[in-house]
Amino acid sequence: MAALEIFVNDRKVACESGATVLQACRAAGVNLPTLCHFKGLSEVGACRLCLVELEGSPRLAAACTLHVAPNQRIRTDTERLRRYRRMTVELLFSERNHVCSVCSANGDCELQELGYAVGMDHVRFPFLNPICNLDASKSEFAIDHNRCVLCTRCVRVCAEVEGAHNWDVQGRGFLSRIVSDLNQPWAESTTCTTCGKCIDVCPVGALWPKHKAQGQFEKRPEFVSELIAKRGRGRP
Amino acid sequence: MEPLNRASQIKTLTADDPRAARVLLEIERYRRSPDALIQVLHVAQDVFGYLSLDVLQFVGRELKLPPSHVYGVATFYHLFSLKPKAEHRVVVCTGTACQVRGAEKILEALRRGRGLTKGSPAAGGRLSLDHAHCIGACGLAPAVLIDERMQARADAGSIDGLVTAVTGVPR
Amino acid sequence: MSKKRIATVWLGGCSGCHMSLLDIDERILEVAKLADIVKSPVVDVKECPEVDICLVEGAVYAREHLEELEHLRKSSRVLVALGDCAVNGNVPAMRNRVGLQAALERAYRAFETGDGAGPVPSVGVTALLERVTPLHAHVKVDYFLPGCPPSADLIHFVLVELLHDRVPDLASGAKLKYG
Amino acid sequence: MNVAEWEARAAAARERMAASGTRVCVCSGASCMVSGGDAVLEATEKAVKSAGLEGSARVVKVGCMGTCSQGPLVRLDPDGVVYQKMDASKAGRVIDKHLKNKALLRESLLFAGPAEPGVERPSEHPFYARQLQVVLEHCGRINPEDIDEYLAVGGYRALYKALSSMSPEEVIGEVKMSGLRGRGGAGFPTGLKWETAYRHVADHKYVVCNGDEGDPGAFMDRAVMEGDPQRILEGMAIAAYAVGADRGFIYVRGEFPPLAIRRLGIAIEQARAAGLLGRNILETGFNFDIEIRIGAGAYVCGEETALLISIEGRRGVPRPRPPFPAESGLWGKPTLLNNVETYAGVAPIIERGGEWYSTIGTAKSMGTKVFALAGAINRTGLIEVPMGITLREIIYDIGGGIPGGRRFKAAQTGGPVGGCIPEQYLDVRVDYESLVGLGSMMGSGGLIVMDDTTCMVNLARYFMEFCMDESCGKCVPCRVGTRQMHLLLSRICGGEGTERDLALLEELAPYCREASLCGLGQGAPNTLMSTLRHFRDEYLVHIREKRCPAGECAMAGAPAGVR
Repeated sequence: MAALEIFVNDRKVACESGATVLQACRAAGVNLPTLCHFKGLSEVGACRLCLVELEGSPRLAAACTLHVAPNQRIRTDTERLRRYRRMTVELLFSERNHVCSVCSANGDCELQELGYAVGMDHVRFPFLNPICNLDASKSEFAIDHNRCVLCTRCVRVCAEVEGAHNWDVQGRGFLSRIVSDLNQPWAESTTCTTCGKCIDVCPVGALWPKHKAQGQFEKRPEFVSELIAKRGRGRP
Repeated sequence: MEPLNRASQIKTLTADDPRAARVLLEIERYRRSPDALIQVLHVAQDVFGYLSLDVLQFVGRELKLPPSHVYGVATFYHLFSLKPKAEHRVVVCTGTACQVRGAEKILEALRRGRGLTKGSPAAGGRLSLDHAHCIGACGLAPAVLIDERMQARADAGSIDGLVTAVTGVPR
Repeated sequence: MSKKRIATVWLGGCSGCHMSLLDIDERILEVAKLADIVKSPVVDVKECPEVDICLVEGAVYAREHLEELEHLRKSSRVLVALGDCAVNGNVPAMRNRVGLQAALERAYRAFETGDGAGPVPSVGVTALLERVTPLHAHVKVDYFLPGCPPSADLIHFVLVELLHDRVPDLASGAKLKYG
Repeated sequence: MNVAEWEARAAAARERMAASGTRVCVCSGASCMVSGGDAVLEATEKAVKSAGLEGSARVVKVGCMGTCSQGPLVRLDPDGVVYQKMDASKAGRVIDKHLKNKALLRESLLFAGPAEPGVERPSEHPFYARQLQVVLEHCGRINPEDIDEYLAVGGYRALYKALSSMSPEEVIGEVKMSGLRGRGGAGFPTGLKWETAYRHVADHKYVVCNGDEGDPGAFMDRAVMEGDPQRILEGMAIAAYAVGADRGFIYVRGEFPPLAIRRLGIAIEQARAAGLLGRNILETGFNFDIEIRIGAGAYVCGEETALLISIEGRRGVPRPRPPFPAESGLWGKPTLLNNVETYAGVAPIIERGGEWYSTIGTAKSMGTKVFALAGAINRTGLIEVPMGITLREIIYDIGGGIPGGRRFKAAQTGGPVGGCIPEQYLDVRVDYESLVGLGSMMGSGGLIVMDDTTCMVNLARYFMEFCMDESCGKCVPCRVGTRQMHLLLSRICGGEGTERDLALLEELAPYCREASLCGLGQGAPNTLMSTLRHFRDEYLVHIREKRCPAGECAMAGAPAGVR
């Protein structure tokens, strides 16, 4: 593919046409926070953490879904972007019931890492404390909606890589929830193959292996990315 | 958040149920294309009255769509109802034109008068109260639909009596 | 310079943060040179006098916490939320999603063991608030130390910085730890 | 049907219309129908028969005539006299008195009221005189369920002109010269959009009409679909010829009264039967067919990518742009997507030329705009005015001012993602740029007038609740942002708001507007920001004095826990 150049924080960066700005930035060592992005899965641009400023456009754009174009000028680290990234993480913490001290993913959680990265020492918004279920019917795994951040990685890996499409999003807006089949217990699923890929890609403690306690998580997200690459079907 | 559905609740529908046959006809009309899911669900809701789990499973299997995909679509759009509708339905329009003409007070009057909460049927499931974002009669604001009959320029005082008159369901 | 005055208070918490405070071990001597702890669970004083630094552990889940917090805010120059309960409600706030009545019902009436349902106590117990909230929902909090408990090193670092009138740099994230 | 047959049929229809003597037009828009219009239709037909006037009078069902608050309406053409608030018995008296005895039924004349006499010549009354009807020129005058009446008034001439004597580039050139901009709300230049769709080569291309009209208080598109559906089909066919598409969809809102969907269905059937839709249109070799897709209740599906995904049978969740639909839309193919009103303006532009259209309106916002006037206003209804008219003229001259002697407070345009315009800007010229400049937007045309009984804080809470309910839930700033802003606004309305809540609101609003993925999230804080800008003192009174100046907010207390 043809190579082209874009400017990231006034630094020239070479990249391939067709690549996303996120890929170009990562290749050039520029750090951009992400959550719904997962190497190899389709991009949805949902969490808005990888927003960048694009010279010549008043709107912010998500780097994961913005494709590179010749002499694009991108800013990835302005005061406004830092403020908005912190607000996005605060809103995520305020949306459901994230109690790190009693969570099995404590210490293995991308949401915690994002909190540290944006310097979030507290959440300014009132906690919404919605009622969420926990489905532990499956013998190997459990899903706890109190910890879900609706990044839909599980939906995408199950549909695009495993091909089972056990998970999908039901409802709308704040009431959206991840469901198995017709909102049935996971154990009764007619589509799940118990492959565990959704466990590996879940960035937080929503999908976790039952037999693992806090600190014993061995999630292998990179394994899924390699599998996708090996199969050649996924996007790089 | 409602409790999980159990497989035991779901009955398998076949084409010898005339309603299912009508839905199958619609599916054939769209040459079984999975993109016709929403149009098929419209017909299914008209024919069955609401989208039960049996109907969702049936439509999903006929269109070769994963059940979670069908459930996701059916619960995204608020015209699709997964619960049986009450015998009588009152819909208070809370569109902007009706809102500035006192729709909220009408909704409040009905809620207090009949102990109804939005969307859930009361009075033994015979009457449900719901609010719509706009029912398209802005010139007659505030408008209320009582069993598909439009009541123009309703007011909080008389609405309760009117509902009793039209639906026959007392306070 | 004159010795500063420190108060440590424990509202709706489990005292884990105070134990972590005591875990600074011998470094307490260095702190003692710079300040006196004038009010703390280990110091028997009811009213909280004027202090420079007030470390508050625990969430706000009872009416008395609210009253004491308002009083602490007025009487302390710098107010620090110590630990996850004070910073975001943590475990005490887990009852918010079902509400106070359901929590009491589950605790006193619907438990499986024991000889059956007992009455929900109401005499001589503190009046509980419907929602459990972190400190900053009610008063202005100057510094936040998340963690359950925050590490002794972090507490020591913040104390020493504040005692030398320096602003502890927490927001850089290097020192933050939740849970 | 070939060209000769089409022209002959049109000519025959013209004679029939002219020879029918007096046309008794009964308004059959949805709001008139549901408040008794169908009974009036029957009664008028019976009255004409019993008076033995079939020879010299013909009763015709027509679309919306505009003054919805005075419905059900009957107009007698060619004299143009309009009778209001009709019912079965009054209709009989009108036929008897007006047709038989050639005298006016004064007490039922349009706008007749206790204080003012009825209007004898409505066309001279400000409500109609200040209007300039291009999109609505046939609406309310021809029978929407009879294609021949549309042919009689020159229907499909523009399509024939385009197919027979213009190249696709020339058609696009004409639309570009007209300066027509998207009537859906954002005002993107239509010609430019057509050109983009035209440039992208593909084996299939689609033309889609956005009839979702999710804004509460907006009924313009519905009135056109019910009153003149053929005009939309013709506009779509011309667009399809210009960009090279062979298949079209009309996406109609599910919650509408079923009349619009039924009328569109009849129109499509009749157009196909007449060879004006389907294969080899007018034997020019051009193929184009249209199918209806019924929405199922999601405001977000008014956003173009969500609408297309909804047509593909999936959850209407917007996707990032670019790529824009004109490059990659339905099933990845180039798709031209325009609003009902935009397509309805295409035929006159092709027939009379873009140059003529560009002379209407202002330098940057050309042409006319259809507004749905509602709320605290005397004459609610459907109007079409040239761009550049002032808000004062719309509200006072056309709309007849505020009822009940109350004072004007603000006009709300652009629906839930629009904004409020206070009294000091009543003389603003209504066009795209100036409305955006005031923190509102043109929007699809809903214009809600509010008097001093409306609390602006509660209005902001009401619109935030709407956006919260209609958010698709995909992106964090909108899904959680609208929820938090609604919670904060509810506390303020409930008398529990603090200055800190106001500060949080003022941080969340720009964040939600700039970080959200689609127009819903980007527009959700608009009403909040415009009411903060123009009515900030009301917020402070709610917070500091725990009082609602307009007396609308019950200061009992905000909702305790949030479910």
